[in-house]
Amino acid sequence: MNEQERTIVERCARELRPGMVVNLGIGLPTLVPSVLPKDSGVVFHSENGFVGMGAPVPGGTPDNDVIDAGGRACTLLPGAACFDSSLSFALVRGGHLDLAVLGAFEVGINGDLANWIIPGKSAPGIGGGMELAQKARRVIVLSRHLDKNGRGKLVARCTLPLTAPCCVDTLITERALFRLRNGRMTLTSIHPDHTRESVFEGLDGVVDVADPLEPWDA
Amino acid sequence: MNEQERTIVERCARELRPGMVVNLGIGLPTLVPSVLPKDSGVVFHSENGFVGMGAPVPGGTPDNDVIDAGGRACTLLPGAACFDSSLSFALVRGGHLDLAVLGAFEVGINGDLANWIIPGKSAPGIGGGMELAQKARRVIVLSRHLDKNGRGKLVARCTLPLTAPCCVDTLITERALFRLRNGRMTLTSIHPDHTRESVFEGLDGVVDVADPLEPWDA
Amino acid sequence: MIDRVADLETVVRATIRSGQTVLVAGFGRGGTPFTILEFLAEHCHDLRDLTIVKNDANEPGLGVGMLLRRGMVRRVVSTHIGLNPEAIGMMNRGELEVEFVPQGIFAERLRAAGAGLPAFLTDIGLDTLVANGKPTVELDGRTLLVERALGGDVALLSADRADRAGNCWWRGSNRNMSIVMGTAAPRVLVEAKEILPVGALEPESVHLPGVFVHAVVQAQPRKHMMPQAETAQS
Amino acid sequence: MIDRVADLETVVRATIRSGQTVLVAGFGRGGTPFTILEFLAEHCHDLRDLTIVKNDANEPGLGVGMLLRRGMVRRVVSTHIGLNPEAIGMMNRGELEVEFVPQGIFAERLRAAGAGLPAFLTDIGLDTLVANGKPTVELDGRTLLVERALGGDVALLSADRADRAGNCWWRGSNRNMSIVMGTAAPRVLVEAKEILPVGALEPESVHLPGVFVHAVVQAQPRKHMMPQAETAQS
Repeated sequence: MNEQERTIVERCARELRPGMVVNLGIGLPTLVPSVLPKDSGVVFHSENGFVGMGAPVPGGTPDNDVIDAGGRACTLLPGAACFDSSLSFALVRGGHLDLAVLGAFEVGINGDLANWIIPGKSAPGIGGGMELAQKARRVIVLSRHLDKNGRGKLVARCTLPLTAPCCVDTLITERALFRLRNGRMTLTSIHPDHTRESVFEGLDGVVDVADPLEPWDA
Repeated sequence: MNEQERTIVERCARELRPGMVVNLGIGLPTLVPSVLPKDSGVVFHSENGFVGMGAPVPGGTPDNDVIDAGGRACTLLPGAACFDSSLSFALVRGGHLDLAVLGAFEVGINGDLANWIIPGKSAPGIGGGMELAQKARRVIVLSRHLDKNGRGKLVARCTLPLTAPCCVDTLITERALFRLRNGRMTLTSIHPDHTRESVFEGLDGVVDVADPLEPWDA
Repeated sequence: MIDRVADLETVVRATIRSGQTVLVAGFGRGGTPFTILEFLAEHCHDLRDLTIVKNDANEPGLGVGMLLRRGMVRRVVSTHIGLNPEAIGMMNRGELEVEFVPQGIFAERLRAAGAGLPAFLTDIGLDTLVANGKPTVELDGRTLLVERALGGDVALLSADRADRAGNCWWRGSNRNMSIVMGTAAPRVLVEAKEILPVGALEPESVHLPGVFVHAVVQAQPRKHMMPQAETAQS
Repeated sequence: MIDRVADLETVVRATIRSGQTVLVAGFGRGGTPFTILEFLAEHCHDLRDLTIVKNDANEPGLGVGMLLRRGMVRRVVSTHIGLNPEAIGMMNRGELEVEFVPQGIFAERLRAAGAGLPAFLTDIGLDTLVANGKPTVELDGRTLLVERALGGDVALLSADRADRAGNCWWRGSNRNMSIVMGTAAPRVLVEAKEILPVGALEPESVHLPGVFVHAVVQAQPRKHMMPQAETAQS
């Protein structure tokens, strides 16, 4: 985890509360538990079939009897429960998942999320992401502020096929935090190392700004 | 169990085979296991949530932790499995139930079954009967030959609201056995104590007769 | 894990309101939350216009039968109420609205609500009274009934074992409608015969994960069935 | 109870035919029936035109990856094949037809087949590529997608424990698609790491009842992943 990643992941951790049932997408989101206290009380759901996911297993392999949805061996905490895929997604679709923390290719200013397919380039499938994005009670997206071409991840309008429309509540990057307000992703907090100018760098749309902004560590 | 009931129930038992998954409706059908050998290999399904139903519990009450769908305390055989109602009816609707043995108010010559409601008289609900009748791979109806008004249970056309259309494969009474052949309930066997005349007593429709008839103990 | 063990009175009074739809687990007696229902009947009998969703109506003066006697229930959604002649009488006299649902469709509609599916298509009940008034869809050359999800405001369950995190386990045939109901309401109250420490249930043996459950209370031995004569109408 | 323990070779050869739709349990490695798949790849590689329904495509040369390499598979229905670049390559070259289904809808379509429901209605995937070509229904003012049941000719499962009556139990996250697949095919073959006498599994702990299962075979330790170069094309 580099410094930018740590900034994002630690800011995300502040959004979690004891008792919340949370699903973590592949990539940055899977790093969130590593910055939480052990007794955080947050319940992690793994869509392949359990709640109560604990720490990774040192030296564990994909042959472990407990793996997360990314195939990494992990432990179960006391109070964990295992189930089959149909109950696992009943939990998601039925509105029993408090929060999904996901990655993104693009987030639209209207809250659209594109994170599963780059036509002609990457199309390995959709996994459970569509249901997580559409049905978690709240969706937080974690992402570097700019993609490797210097283009902002927050875009006026998604150009890639959507995972789900208007589903993102919060976008956290290493530079800023955006929340959906009145149907638009609104800048609500800026990292202390950054300014409005550096936040707007690479963004192609008009982003509303909360007044006042919240402190980063709120 | 009186003599006529025993005749019906024993004839039904001859239709069962080891490994069959069988659901028994309330009334005469629940008496079938009592005339089977202990090692019959027939697997009884109880729609309230298990397979592998064993003998009734002497002195058991409806507070027992294992009850059949009629509320009687019963045992589980080795190899039994308990589940919830959704899996129980998945088993029924999904075609995994080899046989349902049911009671009837009326059986139509076309195989229609009416056994749940007598409008204006008895309407306590439908229970699981509709799914059992419609989705068991085979339905056997056990019934006294005549109702208490001397009217045959096999009728030209059901007058009561149907449980399911064209679902009955076999009707067993103390006088005769009828099987669905070419879409019509056909007399295929007569109990040794009876004759064609006594079988046709009280029947209001034209019933096809198999030629040759099968012996009762076939 | 959050400790979900709670006080019966506090949690019931804070949760259940007049006019709500209450999902009540149990097939006959097994799995019926008698402790919560007795508390409701004895201490919350000013509740009115409840819709009770239960496989059956228990027996006269027992379980939901107590709520019926107290006049707390406007409507019942059920599969069969044959063991409760009082309920049948109320239905026949027009004092109680009853919707009968085939048992597997009953379970499936509850499951659909818990699983976030607005409806499913089935051929169960086609060409019978059960199909009356239901929308139909043509699919692949077949006519199918549309069965809608059936959810509630609160679900009441009775588990044989629950841990303090809310994970539940049922013995024998007691599980019945508990899983589908336990997922089909935004508030789920469980009475447990045995309350265990967190970790006492093997993760693979949990029938209903605690994340679906909001409060666990200690089940009490059931009181005797009340004969009709002793029942004071409130 | 019928003894369902059978010989791997006999039961596999008697069950699986070219052109069939084969449901294969497992999420990645956990729950994947490697013993049966290895037997198929090594001894039945004249099978052709299989449709494989699996959450993923395993890894190159592993599990269903072996069947893909051998050219036994015409079509895959899956949620994500990212761990198998060979499968992605075959898809991109038009050698393999792939249908992607959102993971929960994948599970639900299998469950619908096992539960005798022709279809269900959902809003998952509305306004996305996933909705393309699917029928829609208007219900209560909403537009909903019709998702059809997805069944197979045979299902292949890998249980951690099975008794001789076919009752199955899974550890940790190995259960995944096993229950829905185990109900969604008229023939269900289970390889079990441990085969137990009848009665050794507590009735309340059975995850998949033996009445859904047709044969139980002994699972073998998995053979090592085959590097591409060593694979003889048959």
